[in-house]
Amino acid sequence: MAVDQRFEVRQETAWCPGCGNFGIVRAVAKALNGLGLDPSQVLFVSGIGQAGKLPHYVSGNVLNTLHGRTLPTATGAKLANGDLTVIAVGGDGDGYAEGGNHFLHAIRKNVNITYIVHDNQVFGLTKGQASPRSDPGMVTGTTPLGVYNEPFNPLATAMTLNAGFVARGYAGDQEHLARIIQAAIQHEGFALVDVLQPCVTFNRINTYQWYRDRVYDLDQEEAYDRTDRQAAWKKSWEWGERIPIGIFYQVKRPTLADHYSDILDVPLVRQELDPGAVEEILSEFRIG
Amino acid sequence: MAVDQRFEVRQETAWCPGCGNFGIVRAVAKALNGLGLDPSQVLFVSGIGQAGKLPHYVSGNVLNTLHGRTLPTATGAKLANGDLTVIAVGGDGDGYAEGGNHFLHAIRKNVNITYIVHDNQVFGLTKGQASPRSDPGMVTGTTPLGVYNEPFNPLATAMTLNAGFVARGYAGDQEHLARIIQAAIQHEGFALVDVLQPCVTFNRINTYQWYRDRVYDLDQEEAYDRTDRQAAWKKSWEWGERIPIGIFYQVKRPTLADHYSDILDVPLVRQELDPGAVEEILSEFRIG
Amino acid sequence: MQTLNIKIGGQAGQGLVSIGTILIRAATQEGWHLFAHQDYESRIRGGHNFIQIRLADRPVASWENDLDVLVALDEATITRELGEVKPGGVVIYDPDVLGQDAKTLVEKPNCIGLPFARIAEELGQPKIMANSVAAGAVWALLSEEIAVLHETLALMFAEKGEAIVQGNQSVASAGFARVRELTRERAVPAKPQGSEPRLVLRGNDALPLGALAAGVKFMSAYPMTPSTGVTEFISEHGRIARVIMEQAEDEIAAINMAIGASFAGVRAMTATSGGGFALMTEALSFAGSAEIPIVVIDAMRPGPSTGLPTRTEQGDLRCAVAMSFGDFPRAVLAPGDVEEAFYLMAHAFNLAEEYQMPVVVLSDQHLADSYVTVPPFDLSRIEIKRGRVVSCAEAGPDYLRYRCTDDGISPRLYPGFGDGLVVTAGDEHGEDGHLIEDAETRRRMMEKRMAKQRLVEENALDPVLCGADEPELMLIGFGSTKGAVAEAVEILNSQGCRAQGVHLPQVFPLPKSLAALLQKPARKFIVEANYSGQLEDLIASRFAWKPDGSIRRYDGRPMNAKFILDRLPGGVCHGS
Amino acid sequence: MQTLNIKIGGQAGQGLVSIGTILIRAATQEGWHLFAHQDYESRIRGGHNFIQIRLADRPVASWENDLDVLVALDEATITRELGEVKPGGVVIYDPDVLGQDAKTLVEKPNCIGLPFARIAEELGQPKIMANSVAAGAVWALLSEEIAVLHETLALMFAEKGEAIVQGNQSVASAGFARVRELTRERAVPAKPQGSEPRLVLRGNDALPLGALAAGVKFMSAYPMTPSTGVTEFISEHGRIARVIMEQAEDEIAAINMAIGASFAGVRAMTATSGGGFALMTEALSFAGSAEIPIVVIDAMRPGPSTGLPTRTEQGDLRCAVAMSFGDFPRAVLAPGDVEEAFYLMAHAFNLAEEYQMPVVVLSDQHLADSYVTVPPFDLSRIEIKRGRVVSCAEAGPDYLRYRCTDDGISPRLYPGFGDGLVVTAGDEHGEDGHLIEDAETRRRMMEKRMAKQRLVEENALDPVLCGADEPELMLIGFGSTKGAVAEAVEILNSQGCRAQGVHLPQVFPLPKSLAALLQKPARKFIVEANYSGQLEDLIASRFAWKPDGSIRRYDGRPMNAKFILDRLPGGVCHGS
Ligand SMILES: Cc1ncc(C[n+]2csc(CCOP(=O)(O)OP(=O)(O)O)c2C)c(N)n1
Ligand SMILES: Cc1ncc(C[n+]2csc(CCOP(=O)(O)OP(=O)(O)O)c2C)c(N)n1
Ligand code: SF4
Ligand code: SF4
Ligand SMILES: [Mg+2]
Ligand SMILES: [Mg+2]
Repeated sequence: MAVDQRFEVRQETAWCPGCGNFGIVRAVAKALNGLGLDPSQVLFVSGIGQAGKLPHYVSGNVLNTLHGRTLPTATGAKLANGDLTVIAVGGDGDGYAEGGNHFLHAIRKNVNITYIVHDNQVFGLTKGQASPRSDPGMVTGTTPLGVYNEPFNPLATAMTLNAGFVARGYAGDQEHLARIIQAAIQHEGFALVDVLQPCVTFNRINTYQWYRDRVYDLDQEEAYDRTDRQAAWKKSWEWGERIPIGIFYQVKRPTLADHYSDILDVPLVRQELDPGAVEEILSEFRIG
Repeated sequence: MAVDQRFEVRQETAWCPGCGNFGIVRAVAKALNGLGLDPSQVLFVSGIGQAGKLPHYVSGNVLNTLHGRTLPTATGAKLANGDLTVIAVGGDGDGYAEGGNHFLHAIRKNVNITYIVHDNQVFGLTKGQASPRSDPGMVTGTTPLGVYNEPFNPLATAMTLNAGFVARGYAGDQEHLARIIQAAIQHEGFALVDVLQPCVTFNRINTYQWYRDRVYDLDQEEAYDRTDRQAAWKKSWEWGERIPIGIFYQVKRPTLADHYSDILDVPLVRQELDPGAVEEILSEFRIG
Repeated sequence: MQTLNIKIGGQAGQGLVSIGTILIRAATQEGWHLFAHQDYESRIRGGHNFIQIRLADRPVASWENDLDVLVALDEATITRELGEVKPGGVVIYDPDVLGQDAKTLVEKPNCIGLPFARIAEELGQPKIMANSVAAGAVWALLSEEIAVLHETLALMFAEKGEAIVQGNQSVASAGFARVRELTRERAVPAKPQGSEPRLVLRGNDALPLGALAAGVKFMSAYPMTPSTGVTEFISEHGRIARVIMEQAEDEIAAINMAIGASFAGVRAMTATSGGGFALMTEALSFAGSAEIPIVVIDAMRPGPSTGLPTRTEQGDLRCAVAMSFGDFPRAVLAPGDVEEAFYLMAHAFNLAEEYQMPVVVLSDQHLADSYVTVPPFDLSRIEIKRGRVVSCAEAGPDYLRYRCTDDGISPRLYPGFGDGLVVTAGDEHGEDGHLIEDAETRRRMMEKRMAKQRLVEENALDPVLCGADEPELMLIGFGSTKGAVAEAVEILNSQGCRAQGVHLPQVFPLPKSLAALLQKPARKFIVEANYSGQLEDLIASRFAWKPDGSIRRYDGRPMNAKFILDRLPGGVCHGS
Repeated sequence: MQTLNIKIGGQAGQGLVSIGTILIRAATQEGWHLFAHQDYESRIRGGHNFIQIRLADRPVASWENDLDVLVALDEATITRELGEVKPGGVVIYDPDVLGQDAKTLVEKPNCIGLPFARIAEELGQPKIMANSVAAGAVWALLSEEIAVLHETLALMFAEKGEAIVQGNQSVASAGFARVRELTRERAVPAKPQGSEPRLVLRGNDALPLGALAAGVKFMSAYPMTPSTGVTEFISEHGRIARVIMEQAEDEIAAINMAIGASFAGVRAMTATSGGGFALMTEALSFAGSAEIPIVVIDAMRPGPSTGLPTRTEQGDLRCAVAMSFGDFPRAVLAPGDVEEAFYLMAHAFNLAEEYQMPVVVLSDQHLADSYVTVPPFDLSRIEIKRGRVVSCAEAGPDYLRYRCTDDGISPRLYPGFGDGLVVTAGDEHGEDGHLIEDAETRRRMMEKRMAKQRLVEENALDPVLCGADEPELMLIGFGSTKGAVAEAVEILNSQGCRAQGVHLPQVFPLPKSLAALLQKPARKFIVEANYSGQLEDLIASRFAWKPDGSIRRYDGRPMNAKFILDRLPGGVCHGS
């Protein structure tokens, strides 16, 4: 990784000591420094939640929007200025509960952004209620008899929507996570990085220890072919004794910007505004 | 199919002559008549769109709610009165665009309802714009250069969310569709029936003829095992020369009502309301 | 004033709009001014719809009840609308679609049976050309010459090739000849004076045109009647205008996408109606807090809920003004006609960017779908004011997105356009955009944002007045009632009643100048198309004032002068 | 009145709430009345929070500024809050957490260093029992006996076993002994009279309790501060009360699920805040149109947008009243304290079902999170009125869900409870619930629905008055300012100013009886916790009236009497 250190991590945060979020923010900074990017050319778009605070703790432009609305907001920003490196960040509640519909459709649009989900399997900021990622049986303030909903599998869902880049990281392995984030940023198109993130306050099931005992790097599997969607989908269901991390699936698909290539030859934000340009269209309505 | 004819189809509709919706409404009536149900014990919950009008054209109770909100509304109604047979009905725009998030989470909850989607691959009522189901290249009022988004695969998505019943019908084959709807109603848990529905006005690609040339019944495939999720997921991607219809996947999972079984021993709607019942809880707050 | 009202009724899918469009274009070419409104059901085929065209020898901005010409493509047009025909008015119907009862109804003078489709087919043309037969038939009541109609058909069908043009012209001639023959004794109206070029267009054309003239670069929307026209207009012309119009999965995504684009530095908008507008509430509040410009068109239709999707109402005013948890600055504009729609739409972008806030433009189905002839727009009147923007050079590394200034407006930097970082949040934040918790910063930021609201109020658009200067009767309205009020006022004045019309192109914040008008000694009525008197409440809450009476319509149908005049209490005017 | 203000400050996660709860329960047991409010940040650990308890020898409903006791678990409590301590007040701090500068600040008489955690550990107990050390320390300033505190600890920790109980008691004794020793010359306050049983609870307890008493059977919600307490309360007690509380994927799903359940015939509700409330706008309009009862709690926090998630404000009033595209009937209630919260919540369900409409109950963080002692609720006052419901027998096959009646209320049938079919739609519909397009039915249905709004207005809850009957000064407020206004009024009257407090438990529709109050010759001020004067606007729009002045708070902190009195212009009262 390069030596450039333009992306700094802020010391003061509103996170609990020991939170997995620290590993994520450091991995993000490491990845961006490694890519030699300039903070003024990077835009973080985040939602509301503990995860959504990340952009406030690392160098870059910040659009800290509403709970669940990271992806459409990031899509709009990227279409307006394709020169920006756009990174959307949010929690699992933000992305898979409130923002579930946008998750489906942002993937379908295949806009060239990186989406990092802090997957702590709870609603952290609102004090530990079940998220779509909570393991069945987990007792929370809204599930006194334990979680009963089928857990949401973001990787399998992303692949079902034909996302071009689907990966999982682990907040406890910053080096690996930074590498994955770099690959995600370099991928042209929508890139999902779901990050297993211990929440030391509310999640007493999926702890650092729990993950340490289970997590392994997909790259260690000789035969694994990350271009085989069917196999990757199957792989994504491995969640128990062993939990794979790494890039599950990667293919190149045309991006949303490709569809608009004739308009986007110059980024929208750099185009001139000229009332006169409407003359041609007006003529359709002119009579006489 | 039994001879009972309590479910009648209304003559007057607001649909275009020749619309695939007619096949669907007739199949629905046939299925319900075949099951010997009583219209007063059936509740249709529908959204807004041409499809959402269906409940107005067949006997039964009707809760014609908002665009995209069929599934949570149906979920609430079913939890309140489990004695009702609840059938949610809507279009592909209703269910997979505006209602996409509910689609994900209603499946996760596995409430015992049947969900029929009139999949005409366009927004019919608003005059033919692209839906998440439109085939790439389709020119519509909002996609003058053709649809470019990855089409949404509802069957694969439902299976990825581990829906217990995932089927596809075809509006042009009422007998087959009625059988599938019956199986869906009889399935305990969330049952998706995506129905290929020609829209004779706006969809010039996926016409009756187009479907007739392609559609085949899964049951004709000897080796097909509808309990093998992996295989079913793969099957759901067959969309071209040949298009399978039938029940893709079926397994039994605990339903939402099972989780609440101690509360739902009597349907909520038949339970007494008694202010005195709160006394026990109040005592927690009493001092002295 | 010479006016002529033509109504064409039929089922959805029968080509009403085609016939209407042919006639509208031809009549405009001929020199007529016109206003044409549409009435349709929430379905794609069948039902009963109409388009009603009012021709006049000077500009008109509303519709009239009594018909000079009724064209019936279906039976319902006869059974339901025959009573609206003036004595002496002409009815042209297709005998092939009438049942026996309806046939009896048209056994009257001035009722002309014309089997439109059959005529087309007899001439060897496809059935669909029935539209041109009907247009030709109507034209015979307007002109002794078919030339202009032929010209119009040639222009409209040019893209489809010569054969189609000629086919249409030949069947139009047939319809024309037939009616001319049967109405030979009837004089055609005098050809109107003046042939300066005109635009003929609907609100749903003028609004997106205004946006394009203002340099909108990004739109995202989810279809919803009656706003869909705006969306499809931008889609259709996106390539020419170099604008992206991206269909969203829902309205929440739509507005948030637009907010993202605006944050990045482009002019961005969305358009929606009723329920879709409601779904945008939270994001509007975000734009208010984060100070991101955004323009939202809400094309109103009768609520609550899905209501009557294809009809008209002004029932979203209250929520456009109030929708928010917490207070934030905003403006709500309400153009009254096609011209105002064009210029106000451009103004909306200036407001949004100068004050870095959301601006709502209220349209409604009546404005959206009604055609009107107007003088060509003057593009030199469109001034693009992007507000306080920091250039790359100025934006040092210590840039503060929410720097407190005297007027509450902080200089904007587009992210990536300088060394400075742009930090934005919907949580309460400090000048640097990072989250804060303390009471003092919170107070300061609320005051900073709301200072802008005061500025917006000071610069609010003044009421647009018509009629008498020292009125005894005042009619106050907003949005698409403008034309109806103006015509009512004109009629009242012609009857000796000193009436004045007050149209409010900006409904929030209301201009202070309205206070003076409200103090005039006239009797004042508020005219609005909703049940509860939303404009009345708004004025009442601002000026602690109540009108002498109110005229409200809430059946989904558009106002016109007659509706208003019928509801004015007798003796309200000394003059009358 | 004897009152005593205790503030306990520290970081999130340090156990403030535990210490507070111990003291609140023990003090109540001892016979104190109390009001305790909480102040916390939008984070889980760290930052600076406090809980402030006001003890009094008679009921109190608001907080006071000057502290008798300050307990500092962190440094910020000393650096930020020391100035609030009264002359003679006592400070108890943990010397182990103070830096050098802070240590200098507490080098004063009446400042007692007490290493809470260290003391617990020295006694062989876990660190977490620092809470009981602190509670014991404070108790020493309240009582000469530790018995009641020990009892309280025994009750609170009973479930955890005898060892834990004894551990807590022993460390509490240590804290108690230490402080007693150092403050021996200081008199403890007289033990308050009266020992009748009391409830001690927060708004977030009273609201769900009211709902349960009213027989709510279904709730769906998505967590959002400060409403989450309601949601978790129903979840926690769901099994006992036989209520389903289903967490939804978002607020849109939440309200629609509840609507579905209500349609099926059960009492149903949801609870949310700010942005979540905004997302429910469309569904609220649907409930209005389809005439489905629904109760929505909106626990307000400072907006716009995410704002200050854990603070208080009354900035959602305008949108609660206005949120809607189109007009539909509704009621908005705004309980002012815990007792009112309980009874109004039950009333809300009656309103919703009697008028078949949405009812919004406005709470806010101050009401939601503040503890208060109240007499036990009288469950016999809870009457369940389910409105006009058709029995199975009556519901023939010709049942019409939207039958037009004189008062606009159509008899309800729960689907499946009779032969009749229940047909409901958010599109405009006829009496049978099927979709319509015609103007006449539309008009009739609007009038039918809005007739209910008039009834709701006629039966609106009257203002709750306190203070002088023939006032020279009137303070008007709603919701959680009730206690602050009442106390300000009491103080003014004690100073010879004839002041009256007017609390509005129902803010929409406003009761007609308010008109008479507004006409009284007093000078009138509106007190509200928002920037723009939302209550003022509402009253102005209803009664075309403006107050003499307004007192507003918008920094996210709760009102109290001092805040109000400080802002009353001098000489406003002849008496003062
Ligand atoms: C519309 C809306 N609903 C609810 C909330 C309250 N809320 C804030 S954060 C959050 C969930 C946080 O969970 P997640 O997204 O997983 O983030 P985490 O805190 O776990 O990192 C919720 C429900 C909100 N701010 N806005
Ligand atoms: C919130 C909201 N957004 C948009 C609409 C407008 N609308 C009505 S139907 C429809 C789409 C219809 O498509 P689909 O659900 O596929 O039904 P179809 O008409 O094709 O059967 C839309 C966008 C609406 N009624 N409500
Ligand atoms: S609550 Fe959990 S996710 Fe949030 S900061 Fe604390 S440990 Fe991290
Ligand atoms: S528009 Fe299409 S889907 Fe709608 S009724 Fe007509 S044919 Fe059917
Ligand atoms: Mg989380
Ligand atoms: Mg469709």
